[in-house]
Amino acid sequence: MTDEEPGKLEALRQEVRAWLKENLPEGWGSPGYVAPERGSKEAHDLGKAWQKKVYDAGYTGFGIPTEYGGIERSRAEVAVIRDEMQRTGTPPPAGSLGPMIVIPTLLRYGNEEQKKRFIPKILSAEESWCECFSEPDAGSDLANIQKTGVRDGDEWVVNGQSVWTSGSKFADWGVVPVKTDPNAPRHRNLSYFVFDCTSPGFEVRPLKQMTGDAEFSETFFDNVRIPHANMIGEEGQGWYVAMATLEAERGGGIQFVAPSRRIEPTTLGGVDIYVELAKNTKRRGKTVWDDPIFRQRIAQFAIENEAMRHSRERMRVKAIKRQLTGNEQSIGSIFSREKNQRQANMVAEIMGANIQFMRGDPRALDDGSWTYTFLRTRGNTIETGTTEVLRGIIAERMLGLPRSRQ
Amino acid sequence: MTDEEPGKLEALRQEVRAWLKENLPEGWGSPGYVAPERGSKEAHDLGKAWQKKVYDAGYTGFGIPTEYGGIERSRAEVAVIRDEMQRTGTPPPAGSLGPMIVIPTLLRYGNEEQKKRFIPKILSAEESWCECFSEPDAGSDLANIQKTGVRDGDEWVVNGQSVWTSGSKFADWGVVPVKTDPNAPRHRNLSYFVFDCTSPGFEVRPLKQMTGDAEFSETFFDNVRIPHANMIGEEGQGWYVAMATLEAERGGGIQFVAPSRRIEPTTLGGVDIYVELAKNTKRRGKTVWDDPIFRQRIAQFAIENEAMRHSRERMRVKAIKRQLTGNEQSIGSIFSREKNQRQANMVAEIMGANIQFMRGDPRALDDGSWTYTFLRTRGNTIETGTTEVLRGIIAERMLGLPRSRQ
Amino acid sequence: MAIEYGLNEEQEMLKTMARDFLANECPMTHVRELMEDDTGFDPELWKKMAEVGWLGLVFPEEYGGSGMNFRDLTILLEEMGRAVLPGPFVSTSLLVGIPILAYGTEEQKNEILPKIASGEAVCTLAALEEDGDWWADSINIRADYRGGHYVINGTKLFVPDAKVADYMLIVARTKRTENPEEGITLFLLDTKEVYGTMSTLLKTMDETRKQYEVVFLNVPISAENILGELHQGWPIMKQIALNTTAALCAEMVGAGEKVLEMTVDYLKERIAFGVPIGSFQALQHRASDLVIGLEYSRSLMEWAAETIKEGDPDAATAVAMAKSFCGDTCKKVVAEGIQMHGGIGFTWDHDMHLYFKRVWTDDNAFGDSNYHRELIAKKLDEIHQLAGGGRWKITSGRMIPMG
Amino acid sequence: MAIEYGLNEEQEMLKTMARDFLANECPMTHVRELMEDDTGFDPELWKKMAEVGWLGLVFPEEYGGSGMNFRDLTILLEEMGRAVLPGPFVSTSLLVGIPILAYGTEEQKNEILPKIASGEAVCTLAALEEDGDWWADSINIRADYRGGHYVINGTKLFVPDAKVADYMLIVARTKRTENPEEGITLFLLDTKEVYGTMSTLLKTMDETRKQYEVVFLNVPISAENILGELHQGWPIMKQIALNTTAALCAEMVGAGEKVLEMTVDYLKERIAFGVPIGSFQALQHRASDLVIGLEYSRSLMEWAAETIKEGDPDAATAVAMAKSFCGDTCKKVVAEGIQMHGGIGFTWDHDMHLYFKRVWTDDNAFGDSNYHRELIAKKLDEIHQLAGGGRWKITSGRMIPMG
Repeated sequence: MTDEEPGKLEALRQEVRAWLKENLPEGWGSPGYVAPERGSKEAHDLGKAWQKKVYDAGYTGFGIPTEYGGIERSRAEVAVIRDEMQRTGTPPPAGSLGPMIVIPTLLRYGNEEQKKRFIPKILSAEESWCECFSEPDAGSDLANIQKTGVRDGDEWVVNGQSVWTSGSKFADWGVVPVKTDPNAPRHRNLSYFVFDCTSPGFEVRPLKQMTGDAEFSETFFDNVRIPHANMIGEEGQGWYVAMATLEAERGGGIQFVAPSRRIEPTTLGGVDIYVELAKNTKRRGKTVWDDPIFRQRIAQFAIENEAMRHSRERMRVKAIKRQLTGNEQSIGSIFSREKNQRQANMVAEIMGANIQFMRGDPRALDDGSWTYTFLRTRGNTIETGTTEVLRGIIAERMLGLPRSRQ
Repeated sequence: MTDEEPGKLEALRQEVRAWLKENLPEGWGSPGYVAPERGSKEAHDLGKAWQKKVYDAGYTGFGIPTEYGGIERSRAEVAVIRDEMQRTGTPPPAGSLGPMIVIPTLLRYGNEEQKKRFIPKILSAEESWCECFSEPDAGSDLANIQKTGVRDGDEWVVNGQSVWTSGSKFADWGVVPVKTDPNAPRHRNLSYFVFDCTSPGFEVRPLKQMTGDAEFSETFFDNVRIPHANMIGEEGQGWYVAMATLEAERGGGIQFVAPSRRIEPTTLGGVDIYVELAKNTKRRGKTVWDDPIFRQRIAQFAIENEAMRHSRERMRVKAIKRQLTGNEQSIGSIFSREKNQRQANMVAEIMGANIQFMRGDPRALDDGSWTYTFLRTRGNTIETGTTEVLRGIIAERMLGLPRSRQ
Repeated sequence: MAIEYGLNEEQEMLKTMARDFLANECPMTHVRELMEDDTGFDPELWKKMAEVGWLGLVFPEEYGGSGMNFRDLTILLEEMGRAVLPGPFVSTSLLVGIPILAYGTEEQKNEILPKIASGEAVCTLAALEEDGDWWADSINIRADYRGGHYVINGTKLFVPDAKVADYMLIVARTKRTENPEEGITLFLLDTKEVYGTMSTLLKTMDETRKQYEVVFLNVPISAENILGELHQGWPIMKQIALNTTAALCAEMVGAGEKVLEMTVDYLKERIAFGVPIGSFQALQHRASDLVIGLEYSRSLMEWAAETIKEGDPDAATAVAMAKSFCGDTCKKVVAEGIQMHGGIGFTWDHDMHLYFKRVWTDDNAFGDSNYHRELIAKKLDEIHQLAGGGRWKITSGRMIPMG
Repeated sequence: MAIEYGLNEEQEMLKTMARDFLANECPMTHVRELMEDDTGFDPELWKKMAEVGWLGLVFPEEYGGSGMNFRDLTILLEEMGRAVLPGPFVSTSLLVGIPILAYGTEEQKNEILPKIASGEAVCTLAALEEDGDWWADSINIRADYRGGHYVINGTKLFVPDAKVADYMLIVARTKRTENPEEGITLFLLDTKEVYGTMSTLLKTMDETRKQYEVVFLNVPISAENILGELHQGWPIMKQIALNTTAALCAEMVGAGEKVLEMTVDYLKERIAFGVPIGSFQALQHRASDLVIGLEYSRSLMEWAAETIKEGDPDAATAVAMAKSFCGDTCKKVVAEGIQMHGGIGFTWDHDMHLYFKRVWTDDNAFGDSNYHRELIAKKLDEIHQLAGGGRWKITSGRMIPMG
């Protein structure tokens, strides 16, 4: 964080705060406010509209070249904006996949035309995206993809199936790796495409999770025709492009975290909500916070959150020095996702009987979002590559241990 | 436990108690008493003499046929005797290997002559034993043993080396699996012998552990001649005999644990010494027991100890019903040995700075035996087959999972 | 009497029969149908359970029961855990039936137990209130004596199976003194005979177990309907908790063992990177850890069940130990079950999440693992005090045994 | 000023130089020789450390120092951890040198700092007493004012390197009030000038770090030798603890990383069942867990070092977080290091146990992982109170942000 004129930053802070007051959905954050159901079209539209507002106000799109619609801000400004947004709480963006994984992939492997066509509309939330990666028989083994693509003139005819497609229900565009050369060896037989979700033959069936929501889908490609111009990277290079997508996904938005110099006294290393929850929950006459076992568990998460913050910064500096291989993201990915689960377990133990209340029950705290998180985090250590696969990456690619069974 | 006349048992209890008073080494258990150094000849001789006394008094040798020197007692009697011994604390026996692993092996694979020759002198502690199993290049992989045995008339000429030989410094006899047919396939190429430790060519070099003691040795076989009559089981059957030895060792004396009906109020599930330690240790003005985190850690061990007690009983009943495969011992072996380590870690954290004191420092609690245990338990999860090997046994032999790399 | 480890022949038969019965009468497809139902109750299935003698399993024959014991009952519970059985079995048997058998008047027993055994009467317990907290101080719903009978007012929460209950055991406060455990009374309400109760289904995580809010508005109840003594309900409540906790341990162990079996099967079938994933050593070792955890869970659970069967003074300790260990272990088992199944284990259509939710709900009921571990810590303290400072003393740099 | 993540060029050089220096001047064979020695002190090696500028690393040049900063110092500590370096470096630099620089009079600084930098003066701190407990209440050794000077009487324990110390900083009680943190004074004793101290080597686990009992019998010391103010020693002591704790974190991380490297090398070399054991997936995953733990240990440790370097108000929090996490992690790393080495890692002749003992000793010093985690819990509480109950409130079933 550079030493900028503090007055300027404070003005920005006031500006953002006023803007938020003006622009947040009516009643947002107040006890009476009822958010649209998670995963519903209403929630999607709200998120989309919100994301567009934020972009139009110049409060997102940082770190992207301006010729693709990016917005220039100093790191200090970004930190102020992010902090104000977090402090207030904002609607979840619709389709975070576009900014999180499609943009980095396009920036690395897309041609100029593709970048100009797609990135600006991702930033402005005019188009949202889905990711058709996992297949029923190729969960964590991306090289084993069975979807086939056959060239027909200027188009590819794609057939096959995906599971765990995220964001697909309302997506406008998708990314998909396809086997285009069945005779080529592993890692050389795939090509990577972006495709229009309104293409004939593309079908989406919601896939319900243990949370009761259908956040993911199964998707079917039945002779879907994709123009050759939509191939990202070279023919046969699809595995590498897909890995770039996964790396971006596993990195979980490292690029969006602005550094802050001090521990935020207001967020207590990110555990303030747990402290509050523990202090507001009584068990046999005492608050849960009075139980040193929970107090220390919460403290442990404060420690781990700070550790993650500083590790991300270390990685950022290493990236600038070009000392990263890309495999390091596995570290943060494993740790943060397992931490999410452990945190959710702790919340469930703090809340006791009340963790049972699901969305829709008037007694559910925050309309059941704590319970939703408790259940949802079970998937965290599976999606975008299981933690088992990532541990293998660390062992083999970072430590150079001999390959285990493959 | 059968319902015996309580008066009879009480009389036995008094008898044992009086006997102990009479026969324990002078000053035993009193603050001024200095035990011989662990691993020294004095300690060995003391243990040997003690074991003989106990045997002569009829307080050990249970469950062994009387024709081999065993002593008959009801389970209730055994429980009373064991309880009184534990309550008072007795010198460690010298060479527990004989009763623990050699007798079960002989009972299963020895011929009548061998059983009559060796078992009585093990029970009476006249002869103590060592176990030459691990080799420098075959730690947990018993089938890979490199010691060779070549038949020469009525004798076998054995060459090779062992590490981690326990009990060897003062042992009279040893057990050793030897490769007697280099052309036979794995698991069919070994034979198993008992041998006289005074045989020419057998050499023992102490192997110092991280505790600073040399409880184990390296042993060398340089043309050691072993009579063919000392082969236990058939020629080529050595791997199976050795597995029986290991099973006995991993079972860790399951057969010696007598069941007790009630939780012993005096031993608090075996954690009474930790409660006492925590109550006697102050940290920043409060006892460690006042810290709920330690209190619950100790409680967890009480729970685990009771769990182990009941599991052993379950196994015993299953054994009677012939429902055991032998692989179940891996469960108790892993759990108890890892528990030992966790317990020792907890003790170290309870004692704080004082865990540093080693034997010989006047400030060392119990002459450093707590610190010794802390360091010694590091080996628990390695010796007699690493916990990794045992987890593989559970996975492959109990769960039937496909063999991993071998 | 010795603890009986493992099962005798009769118990083996009971177990086999129970597994077959549940596989036939309540397969997973039916569980999912009942999840969709607001009551989760299938009168047909209930009738069949009565016919095979489960509903009065531990009642003497004079009350229409099968005369079996508590350990036998936990064998059923294990199987019900394996089957994630919905419906009011725990409510009826553990929360109400056994307490009536133990504490009821001859009249109460004669009236209700045969109805339970025959499947005519479904029962439940209304104990927890707004804070969902399991201790006497939270019992605030009032039963006031007015005009010759008691009048109950207030709200109970987390009442299982309230909608289908014919009898409801209500834990109410009849007196407030210094000691919150005094002045609590249990009332046995015949729900068909009174007005003024209103049950609302709660939207809770484990949809195989329906829970309700029950509001009592001037509900009259006669002193004859008190179970046990006036003001002396809490000790009964504690015994109910003890029995039920032991039963829930059996249910958790049953669920955990089933999850392990499903997971091991999946590890053998599922191919990744060209081989069955069960050949990956990391997964093998983790599966082995679950075997270890379940062995000790079962050991403690069986011990706990035996102590209850025997009325052993160690029962409180045994049950607390079992609950703490089974809860920790089974929560780990279901989490690992999902993880090792990968994506499929996270879907609604796969059964893993039913076990996950059941186990977490069971762990929470009547105090979770942490609570029960703390009970053991308190017990250790107590014994240590009683023994006059324990049998060890640290003196002159030695820890030495006393007397 | 921003936190500097990673090393700049100068620091990279320092690190490389330090690793080479220690490999050449104090290889493991020499470490083992020094373990056998009662002082663990090698004057030759000490002299060479002075020559390369380590002993006055953070002192300004006017005191013969190298003018480098605290973060640079922790780089040395990391390397010393990798080398399990014996001798009085921590005692001299962290426990005494830096405090004199920060709190000493100009006279004290002029007298002692150049001697430390040149290797002439070895120093140590006598803080802990019989109970080995790290808090002000345990400081009971007396310094009484009699006849124009102070007279020290009592026993100190766990005093590192006492036998070779030329200066000893003594934490003594000069006044007893309600508040145990008041009335503590630090005295800087020139050991060559007085009689009446007697040092006895303790037999402790980590033989690379010699610790002593030191008995003071009517040891006279003048008021000029007070470091800081009379009765006001404890705040200085806390700062010493903070600095040293950060340094020990660096040492633990260095040791942990070295153990991981040794273990990975062994996993590649050791053949079992016909293949390198490093190809076993279970061991691979466990090795990966150590990588993860060490990444976050290093992140917190570097942050802690930066906050000390900068005099940042977050230093106390950063150091407590680092100590708690590094302690937990590095204890796990050394345990796994031994386990993955199998039998050989358990022998005296293998170096694993030296790291094991060093890490446990470091974790214990100035409060272990549990203690520091509790400090963070207290800090969370404090901040929550300060913020007037935090920035979230639970109202009407929602947790909502405040203002």
